[in-house]
Amino acid sequence: MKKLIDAIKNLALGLLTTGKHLGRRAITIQYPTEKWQMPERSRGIVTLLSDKETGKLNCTTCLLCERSCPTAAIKIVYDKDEKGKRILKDFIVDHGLCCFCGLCQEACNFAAIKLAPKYEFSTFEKEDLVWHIAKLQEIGRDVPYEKIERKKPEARPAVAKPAPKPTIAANPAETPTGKAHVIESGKADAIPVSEKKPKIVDKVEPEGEK
Amino acid sequence: MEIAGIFKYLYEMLAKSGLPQLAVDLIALVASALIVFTFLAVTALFLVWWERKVSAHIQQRFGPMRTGWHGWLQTIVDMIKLIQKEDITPATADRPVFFWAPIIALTAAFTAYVVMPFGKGLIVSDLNIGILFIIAITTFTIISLLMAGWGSNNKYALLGGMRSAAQVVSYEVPMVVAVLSVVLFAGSMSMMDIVNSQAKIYQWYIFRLPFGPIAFMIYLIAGTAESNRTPFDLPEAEQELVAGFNVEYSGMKFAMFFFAEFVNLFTISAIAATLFLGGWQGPFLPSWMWFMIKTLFIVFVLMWFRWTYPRLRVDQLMEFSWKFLLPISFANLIIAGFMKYSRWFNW
Amino acid sequence: MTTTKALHTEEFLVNMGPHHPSTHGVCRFLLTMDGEVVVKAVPYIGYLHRALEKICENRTYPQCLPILDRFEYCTSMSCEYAFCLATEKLAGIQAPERAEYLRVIMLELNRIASHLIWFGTTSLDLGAITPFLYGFREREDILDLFEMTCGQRLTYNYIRIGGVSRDVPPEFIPKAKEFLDKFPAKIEDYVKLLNENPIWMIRNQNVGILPREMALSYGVSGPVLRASGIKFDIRKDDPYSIYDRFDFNIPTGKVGDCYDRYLLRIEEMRQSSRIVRQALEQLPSGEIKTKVSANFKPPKGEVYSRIENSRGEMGIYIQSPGDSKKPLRVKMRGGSYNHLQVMPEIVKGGKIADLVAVMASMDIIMPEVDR
Amino acid sequence: MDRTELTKYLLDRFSDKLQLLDTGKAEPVFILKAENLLEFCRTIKADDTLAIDFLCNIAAVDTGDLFEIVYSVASTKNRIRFDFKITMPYENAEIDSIQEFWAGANWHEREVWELFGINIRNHGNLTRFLLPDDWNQGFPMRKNWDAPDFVRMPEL
Repeated sequence: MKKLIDAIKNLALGLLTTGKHLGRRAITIQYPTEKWQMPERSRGIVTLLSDKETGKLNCTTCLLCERSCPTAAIKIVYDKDEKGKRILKDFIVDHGLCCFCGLCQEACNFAAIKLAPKYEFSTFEKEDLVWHIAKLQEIGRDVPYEKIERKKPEARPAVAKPAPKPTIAANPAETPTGKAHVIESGKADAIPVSEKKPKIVDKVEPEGEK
Repeated sequence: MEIAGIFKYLYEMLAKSGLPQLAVDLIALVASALIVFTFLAVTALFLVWWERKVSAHIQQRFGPMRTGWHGWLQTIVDMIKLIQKEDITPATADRPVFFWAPIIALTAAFTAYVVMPFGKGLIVSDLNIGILFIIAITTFTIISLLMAGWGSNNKYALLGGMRSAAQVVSYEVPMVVAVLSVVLFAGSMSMMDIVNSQAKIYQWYIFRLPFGPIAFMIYLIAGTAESNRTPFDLPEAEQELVAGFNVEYSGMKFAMFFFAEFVNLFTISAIAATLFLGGWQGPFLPSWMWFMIKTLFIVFVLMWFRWTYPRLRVDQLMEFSWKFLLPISFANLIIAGFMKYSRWFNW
Repeated sequence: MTTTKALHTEEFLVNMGPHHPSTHGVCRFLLTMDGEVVVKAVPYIGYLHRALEKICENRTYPQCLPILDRFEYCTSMSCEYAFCLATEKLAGIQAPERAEYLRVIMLELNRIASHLIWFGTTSLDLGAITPFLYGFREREDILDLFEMTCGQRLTYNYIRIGGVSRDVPPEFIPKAKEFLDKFPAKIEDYVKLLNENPIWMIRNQNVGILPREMALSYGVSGPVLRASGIKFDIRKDDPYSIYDRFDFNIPTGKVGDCYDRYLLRIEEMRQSSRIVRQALEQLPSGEIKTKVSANFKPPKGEVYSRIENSRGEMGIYIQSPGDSKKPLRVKMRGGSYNHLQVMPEIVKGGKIADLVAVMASMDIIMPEVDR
Repeated sequence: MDRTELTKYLLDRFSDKLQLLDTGKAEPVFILKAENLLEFCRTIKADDTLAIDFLCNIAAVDTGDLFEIVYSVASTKNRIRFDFKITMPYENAEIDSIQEFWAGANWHEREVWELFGINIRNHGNLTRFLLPDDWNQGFPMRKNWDAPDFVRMPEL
């Protein structure tokens, strides 16, 4: 008999808990009208960053990102000028192959490549996922990034003495490639990260890219 | 403002118009059937939408929002989609059985409303064997489930069909006994008499301790099992049998099954409201509005069950019905008998 | 005298899977059924075989990490960590203090997220749809924490050989604390909804009982092993990282049925949130990575390192030839591999509904079985 | 029972049959001859100071010139974990099945057979289960394996 009373009590308890949620506000957002404000570090599309003033690409074709990509999604086409210095001709990223791991972003010492917090780039054909230099640069135009203070390369002493640590970050994040340049320091106040409630971007019609 | 008056007036107008008595009756019956059919179609559509909204808000999400304000057009859009979908009949299916199954399901679901008292005078025909007629008709759904299971020649459908037949049969018995205890008290099986015997609020059968609430609970549990809803929704247990008996159905036939399921849900709660909560009895609102309020409240409780409880296994389900629900309903019937013929409880 | 001729019944084969709502991932069971009773269940796997081990063999060590993320995507933090732990043991690298704490925080949060997936899918498989939504609502908060630090919500690629890739942003700790304060109340909701629910108890008690000897001989590990009454947790019995600095206890079951496994995982969620709370308080400041060059060559040797992830023992065996920057062999061992092996023994004689309940309670997912 | 005690105990218990390898970076790794594998497993399982009751992993390795099968075992009662390996040449590589001690070895050995081609004696169920049923392109995990659609990483 006691088991029966227990059973009824717990069944009612279950009803109560679900009933309790009836009054609460829904927490889902209606996607096309409201968009989820992605945190500043979230890794979306691969983009090439360019200098704000001169509009020139930061990339110095050092091929480090191409080597560090686990799925060989990056292909850099370059030709050498007379002094043997590489001139960047084309920078191809196949977003079909890319696994958005961010290893290229970490391998780059010149803040030339960054995974922007954008995700709306689905296409109907696989070939459209292969992006070339023009598109990568155009999408990367409005992506904020940390400009690195680079001393003149020849003035650098032979031993790669770590550059003076900038005071902006309380705990500097060193890069894996031995140099102590701070690329993406822990400071993330470039874009205010969304508080608990998703910041609702106003009526945004999907960007017009192809 | 009583709608029954309008129908009575229309009927006199028709009778005076000089048509032979047979034609008059025929037109009246066909008209009332059409009215009940459209009323039920609209309520079924509303129930589908309402279930999706209730389940959404229980789970802290919005539910359909895009078709019209808060998605009220959603069910109509679904219906149109289902109607224009291709209606596939499996090659090795048993063609006539496969074809007639949804039609029987739908007709069984609708004919139960012949004796349903929607309001004071609002009843299609007040048979004196009202409740017995409803129970007899609702058992037709078993045949349609079996036909669907067998007709679609698919292992999963067969398993689903067998399970649902066993389940509906075994939950029919306690349901009938629970209804019997109410009929015993009301003294007659006609739905109007049952409702009239619950004139005052303390006369509602749910408040007639000790047999009332027990009979109500038994009826509600057997009702959920009857309409194949969680925690007894074995026949189309997605996780085990993919989709149970309606796995091979698509397009219009699937829409019929889906429609029949929600009309069944409305029938179960309408009977529960009529038998235990005093049908259309109520202080100042018009009678049909009371009927709707009580029925929709019970529909809400059934939906609440669905979005809270897990599912029972087949043998546990059978065991629960035969070994637990049936003995209690018999005991309840005996108590009701004593109460009926004792001096104190007979108010 | 009526002779009751034995009713001629015939067993029939039912294919459950590979596209079936309750096989987590893509797995097929060929069931020989006698009516509702399962006579024999033969699992067919290999639908998700991506040859991860062959891929790792021609990637450098840092490049292996995104591959390891896909080894078990519900707790990819623990796969990365297992690989980094093995490489660090191989090369004798020691991660700095702050990195160790960050790793433990991320691992335990990942364990809670994985248990929440399990909680959602178990209740979904047994018919209760609402707990699935509640479980995933909590998991979203954890995923926000992950996305804030490493940028992805499922395949994080956050832990590096010798530390972690990036430091937590300033608003990580307050948000994590806010989640930890809210979480116990949410677990109470789950407990109220399902724990004592008679239907839940009937469906789960004495179903799929795994005796101790069979559990051990089949190499079952993690919550499933502990539910059978064997108190064995790698974090305590073969301690790695800094788990010895936190106090948390290991729940064990008695009977080893689905209900014990259920209670055990709910308790583990509480213990993990305790660990995260302690780790957040003791989080030191300082370096987050020791420098490891991109084409780093570990010395010649082999190591099998194992950690306790939400599904049991996750072991990574690495053999490095010493002169090349690519591992000679990487063998990944996940918990579900052995759990799926023991499934047919437990499920024999039960109903098809029990097969679904046992599969859900063993928390089997297919990527770590097929690799 | 830390690493040195364990190594000393094992070496003097199986003095002739067991040698310690230096490549074990974390736990000790021993090398064993193929014929006394079953006997070795029987004793380490029965021995109560070792009480090895948990087979963690069986990994086959193709080191370019010979096969190695590495068994990682552990004990849940007392904190013991170590590996032992068996080397064998390429041609007709064969090993006994150790299912009778740990039933969990069934699928591990089956995988070794399917991906490396090492035959497992009296295994009982050597059928294909990871690769597609109509797979006829040899044993993929071998170093010398090559197939038309095997995409290699571009050498930079």
